[in-house]
Amino acid sequence: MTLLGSPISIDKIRIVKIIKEKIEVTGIKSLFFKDKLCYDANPGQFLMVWVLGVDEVPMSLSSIAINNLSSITIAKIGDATNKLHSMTLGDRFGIRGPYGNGFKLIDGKALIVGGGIGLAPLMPLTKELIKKGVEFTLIAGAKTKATLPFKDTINTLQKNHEVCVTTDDGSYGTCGTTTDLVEDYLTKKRFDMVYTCGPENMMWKVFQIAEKCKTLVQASLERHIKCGLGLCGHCVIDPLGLRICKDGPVFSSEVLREATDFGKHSRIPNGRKIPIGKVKTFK
Amino acid sequence: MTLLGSPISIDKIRIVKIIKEKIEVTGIKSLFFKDKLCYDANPGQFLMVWVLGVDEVPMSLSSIAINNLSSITIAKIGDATNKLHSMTLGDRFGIRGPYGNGFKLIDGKALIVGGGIGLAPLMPLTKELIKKGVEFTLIAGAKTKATLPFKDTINTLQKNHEVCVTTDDGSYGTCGTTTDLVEDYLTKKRFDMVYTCGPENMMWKVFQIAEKCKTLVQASLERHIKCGLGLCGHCVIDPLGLRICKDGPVFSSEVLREATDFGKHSRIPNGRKIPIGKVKTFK
Amino acid sequence: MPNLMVDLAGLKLRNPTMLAAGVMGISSSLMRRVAKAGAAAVVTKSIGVEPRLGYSNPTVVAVRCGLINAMGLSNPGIRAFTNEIMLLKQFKVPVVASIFAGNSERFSQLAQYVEKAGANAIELNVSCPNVEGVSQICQDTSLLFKVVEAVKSVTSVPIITKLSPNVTDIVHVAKAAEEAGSDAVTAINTVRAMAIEIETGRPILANKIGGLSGPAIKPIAVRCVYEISRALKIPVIGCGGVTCWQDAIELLLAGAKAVQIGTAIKYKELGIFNEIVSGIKKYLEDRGYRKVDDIVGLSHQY
Amino acid sequence: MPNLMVDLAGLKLRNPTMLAAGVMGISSSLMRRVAKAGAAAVVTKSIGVEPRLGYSNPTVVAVRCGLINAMGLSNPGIRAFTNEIMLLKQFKVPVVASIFAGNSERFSQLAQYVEKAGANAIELNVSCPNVEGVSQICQDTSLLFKVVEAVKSVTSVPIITKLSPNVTDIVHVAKAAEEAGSDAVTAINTVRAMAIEIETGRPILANKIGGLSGPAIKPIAVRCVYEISRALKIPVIGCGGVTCWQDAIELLLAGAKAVQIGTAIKYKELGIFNEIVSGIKKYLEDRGYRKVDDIVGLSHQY
Ligand SMILES: Cc1cc2nc3c(=O)[nH]c(=O)nc-3n(C[C@H](O)[C@H](O)[C@H](O)COP(=O)(O)OP(=O)(O)OC[C@H]3O[C@@H](n4cnc5c(N)ncnc54)[C@H](O)[C@@H]3O)c2cc1C
Ligand SMILES: Cc1cc2nc3c(=O)[nH]c(=O)nc-3n(C[C@H](O)[C@H](O)[C@H](O)COP(=O)(O)OP(=O)(O)OC[C@H]3O[C@@H](n4cnc5c(N)ncnc54)[C@H](O)[C@@H]3O)c2cc1C
Ligand SMILES: Cc1cc2nc3c(=O)[nH]c(=O)nc-3n(C[C@H](O)[C@H](O)[C@H](O)COP(=O)(O)O)c2cc1C
Ligand SMILES: Cc1cc2nc3c(=O)[nH]c(=O)nc-3n(C[C@H](O)[C@H](O)[C@H](O)COP(=O)(O)O)c2cc1C
Ligand code: FES
Ligand code: FES
Repeated sequence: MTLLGSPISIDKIRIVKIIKEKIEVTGIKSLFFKDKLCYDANPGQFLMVWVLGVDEVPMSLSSIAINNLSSITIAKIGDATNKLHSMTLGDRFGIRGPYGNGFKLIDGKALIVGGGIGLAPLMPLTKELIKKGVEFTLIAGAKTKATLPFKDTINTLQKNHEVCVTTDDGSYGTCGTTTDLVEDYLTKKRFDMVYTCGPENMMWKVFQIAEKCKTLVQASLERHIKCGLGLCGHCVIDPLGLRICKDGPVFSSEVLREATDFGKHSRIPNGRKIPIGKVKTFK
Repeated sequence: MTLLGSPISIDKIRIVKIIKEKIEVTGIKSLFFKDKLCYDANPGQFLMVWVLGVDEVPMSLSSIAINNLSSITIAKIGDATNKLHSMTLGDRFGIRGPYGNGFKLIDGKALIVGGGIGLAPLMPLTKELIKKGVEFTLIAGAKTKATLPFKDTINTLQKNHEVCVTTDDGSYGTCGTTTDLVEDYLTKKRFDMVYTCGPENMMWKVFQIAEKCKTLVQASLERHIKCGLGLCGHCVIDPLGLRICKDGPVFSSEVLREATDFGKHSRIPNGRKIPIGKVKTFK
Repeated sequence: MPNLMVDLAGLKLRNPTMLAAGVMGISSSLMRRVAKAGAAAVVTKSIGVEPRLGYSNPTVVAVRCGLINAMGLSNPGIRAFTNEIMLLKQFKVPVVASIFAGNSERFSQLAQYVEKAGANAIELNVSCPNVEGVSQICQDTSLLFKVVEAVKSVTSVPIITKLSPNVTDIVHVAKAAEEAGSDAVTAINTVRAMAIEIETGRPILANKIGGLSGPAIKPIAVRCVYEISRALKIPVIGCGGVTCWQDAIELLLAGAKAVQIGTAIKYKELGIFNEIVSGIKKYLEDRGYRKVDDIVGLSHQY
Repeated sequence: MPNLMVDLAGLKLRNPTMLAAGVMGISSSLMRRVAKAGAAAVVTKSIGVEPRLGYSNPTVVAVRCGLINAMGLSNPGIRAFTNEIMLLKQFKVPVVASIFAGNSERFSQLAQYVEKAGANAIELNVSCPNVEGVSQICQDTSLLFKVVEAVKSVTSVPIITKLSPNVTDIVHVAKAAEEAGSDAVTAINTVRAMAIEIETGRPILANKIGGLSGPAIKPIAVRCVYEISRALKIPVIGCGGVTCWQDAIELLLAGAKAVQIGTAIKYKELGIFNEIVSGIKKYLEDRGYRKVDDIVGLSHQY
């Protein structure tokens, strides 16, 4: 432990330049930049992204050190994400992190379930699993074809892995929801781990199915992040007092079972707890 | 470089206990203590010794890590040194350091010239020279037999080394001053380095003789030390702007030649420069 | 075995460590976790009458020797927060409710609310360095006097006034709090500070100026605790940069009866509480002290 | 090649770095060495009318993020010190004489002395945090006004007022200095602080309380410079915890026209000056700025 954050600690804001950009679909864009501290990041970790003069918001790493570039992939939701979408090559933003625990790699066979922008942290996860030789099936869902990001990567993965795409309206892949498919897979095949990220109600359903099928889950949750340092407490999940930014964002089944807030309650920026349906989310 | 002094930096005050004491002669006493940071000290380095509630004063290490104990040897002069003399086994004082540059070890043959309490930093020097296999002659002087410290060590050294003791009154060793002997030795034999510590006028004379005989000198000087960190500037030697506590206390001939203050001027605690004869010294 | 218990003007603590205000204090679950980790009491996030969004992000920036924060007193408002206090009481966690307001009426209103909800003590945040109306209170001793007096007259739990180092004479302010009836004081809140990002030239915090906490301010906290505890009769709670047990001992020796810990959680996570409690215990034990009070203010004799 | 020259209210500097008061400033030889190492000007140790012994040792204690010192304004008195200033002038080192006193008469007397000796500017130390009579001046704006006005009326070199962060409202104090005719201000002097040795329970400094300097106080200095430079027309010299060129840039962006460096010399020796000057130069160069002034106060626009 370094007691005093040295100038190169992950907590120091680094200003990075956009070196590459990619519009995934309308409203979802990836920005690539170079940052040494991201080289050692784990899939599932996030950055605090300082959108100069606007806000500082959490964003998962959607790729890690590919040809020295890492990326975030942004769904256009409000002030900060709009501003990020308006930015282009050479423009700058600040980052600190990577923060949080990230996904724990397992041996065996994995089921990966992502919904919409929730696919972002799962993309580098697939890369790591491949590196480790872990077999996996990917279920990627979105409302429509027009909102499914990472189509290129998904297509590439399809060559060597089982990949199912679903859209609510059937405009791409099969018609239905990811959870329908999850139920199918988990009842028919044996998986050692389900990795999931997406809208919280989706993840909650995935978790229920997995529990029924006695399969472990790692889910990446989301709450309002202020400090990102584990101090302010705004990102807490009751009743265990777990902080998304420090104890998470990825939680495993043992924890999810006790986390009664999961799928139910969230806190708005002033710290008040409200039913999750009432929280304006980005998904 | 550690930018921020960590809690184990040499600048942090450590409270040490007196584990052994030794009265060298009336008015000169050695106190032994255990301190890890002293293990790597160089002969000639000094500690800032915090005499609780009294003062903080510089003291050379008179032995370094012998059976894990190091020591300072104190001439009784004023408040702080009186208090140190009154202390006994189990009593505590604070130390920080070791500070300063210490003596640089040479190859070849050395002449060591110490006067009175000035022998203190030279004792661990003899040990290092022996370890390194450097031949040396020791000239140890004092006013009278009753004021010559380190007699035991000097006697032991005598077995394998040329050792000359002089006293002003002839009560021990030969009668005369160290400088008489230095002149003798340097004109008759070839030495590669003269190491000296003692009253400044003695060191100044030694330096003059050595210059005449084209022999290099390392002299350990003394000025009023306040911060010991190289910041306050109180310990300066003009006109080079050398700080005893940081650039010294040991200076070599190249520097001494330019240091017109040497042997001539010193600063009193308020920073005023006065002729050296007028400074009340501890010797 | 030394006794680690401390009596803070009637607030009984099983050891001298507390969670500092505004750190993790937004939910009962987190505060309960902190208590389980060893803290004898928790101070809540500062709560106001109405819900408050606070400043936008960045609200915190890490600097070389600590953190600067300008949360802007974001809080869900007293009505929503009452529930968290009641939950804490269920779990038997001693809770100090931190409250803030712009005037004595609202302070009194808040105090009554949190006392009813079960708060064991109340800390008056009159020292937030970066919110208009709140930072001013501790700069105006007559206003401060009024606030403390008003709260005191409507409550029966111990009242703790949290002091700011951003004043010319903190002893003067502390005395006003004492005279007005405060049962204890906490020293110190954060020190006004700022960080600018040099690539862009921009102040990092959305509010530009914030409050410095962490190791950087410990020597300032030691000085404040020393000065105040020599001048006051009521107990002082030390706060500011405590990052290891040695820091906690230093504040106790300076005159604090207990210490609060905030920023250090960033460096050492919740293990910090046990680390400090064990450290204090061993320190007392090794030197034959029987209780924490034996070392409180020991430095005053010199 | 950017131009590093800075004009500080008539004091011309070849680059924006200066040696801070009280560090090495006791002898012309050391100050000359500092100038050779790259500092554009040196500020002397604060000098009073009479010789002064200062406090006994320990006068300095290292803490985790800096130093606390209580030298007690030890100095040889103006008569003895005049010689050092004259020597510096011989070596053509721009010298800012720092002076202190308890009242405006003695300040004026000292100012005339040092101007006659050749000082290029005068810094009024009205902010030493631990000497009775001196620390009070910057806490009493009407006294401060009198001092600055008096000095101004008897001298023709630029007058710089050195400000203390140990006040409730530093901008208020800075404005008083400006209105009284100060040509520039330096912000900040050290922050009142203390360290206690825990084995013995003793305050370490002989004077118990001292002033905190070094990395710990840089965020406080940035805040003060930012606040003052936005409110004043006269130039601000930034000081406090500058330990690398990035710190210097941060202070310039905050609104300082130049920076003073003290404690960092302990960490990096005199090489710090060149390191900072080169860093500033490269920063300007890389971004196409032509002169230091181009970035002074750039953060104000946000
Ligand atoms: C760990 C984590 C990882 C995330 N990864 C991604 C990602 O890879 N891609 C992506 O597009 N989005 C991601 N998000 C969500 C993203 O942070 C929000 O979409 C973004 O903050 C919206 O900011 P805004 O200013 O555009 O919206 P606003 O107009 O400010 O708010 C719109 C909604 O966005 C959410 N939001 C706003 N601020 C925050 C905040 N500080 N923390 C959390 N949610 C906030 C809230 O639900 C809010 O109601 C992640 C969130 C978390 C917690
Ligand atoms: C690098 C260095 C190494 C030294 N090593 C030894 C040693 O090994 N043994 C030893 O007995 N003495 C040593 N001294 C001298 C010793 O520091 C003084 O004798 C001691 O400080 C006297 O303190 P006092 O309170 O007893 O005397 P005081 O009554 O305070 O003063 C008496 C005289 O002691 C000297 N003195 C006092 N304070 C200081 C100070 N802070 N720095 C330097 N000199 C001071 C002055 O000449 C003063 O006039 C060393 C000095 C220096 C600079
Ligand atoms: C993120 C953060 C939020 C804080 N919020 C509050 C608050 O709401 N009320 C308050 O009185 N103090 C608040 N503080 C100040 C702390 O309670 C404490 O006084 C200060 O941080 C110094 O202690 P530390 O160095 O241990 O953190 C906050 C500090 C931090 C770091
Ligand atoms: C040992 C020491 C002595 C100081 N003496 C003085 C002084 O005599 N007059 C003065 O105005 N400031 C004095 N200061 C304060 C510095 O000039 C400066 O304002 C402060 O140390 C902050 O800068 P830094 O962090 O770069 O050291 C002294 C500082 C130190 C560390
Ligand atoms: S966002 Fe502050 S604790 Fe997680
Ligand atoms: S004693 Fe302060 S510089 Fe040497």
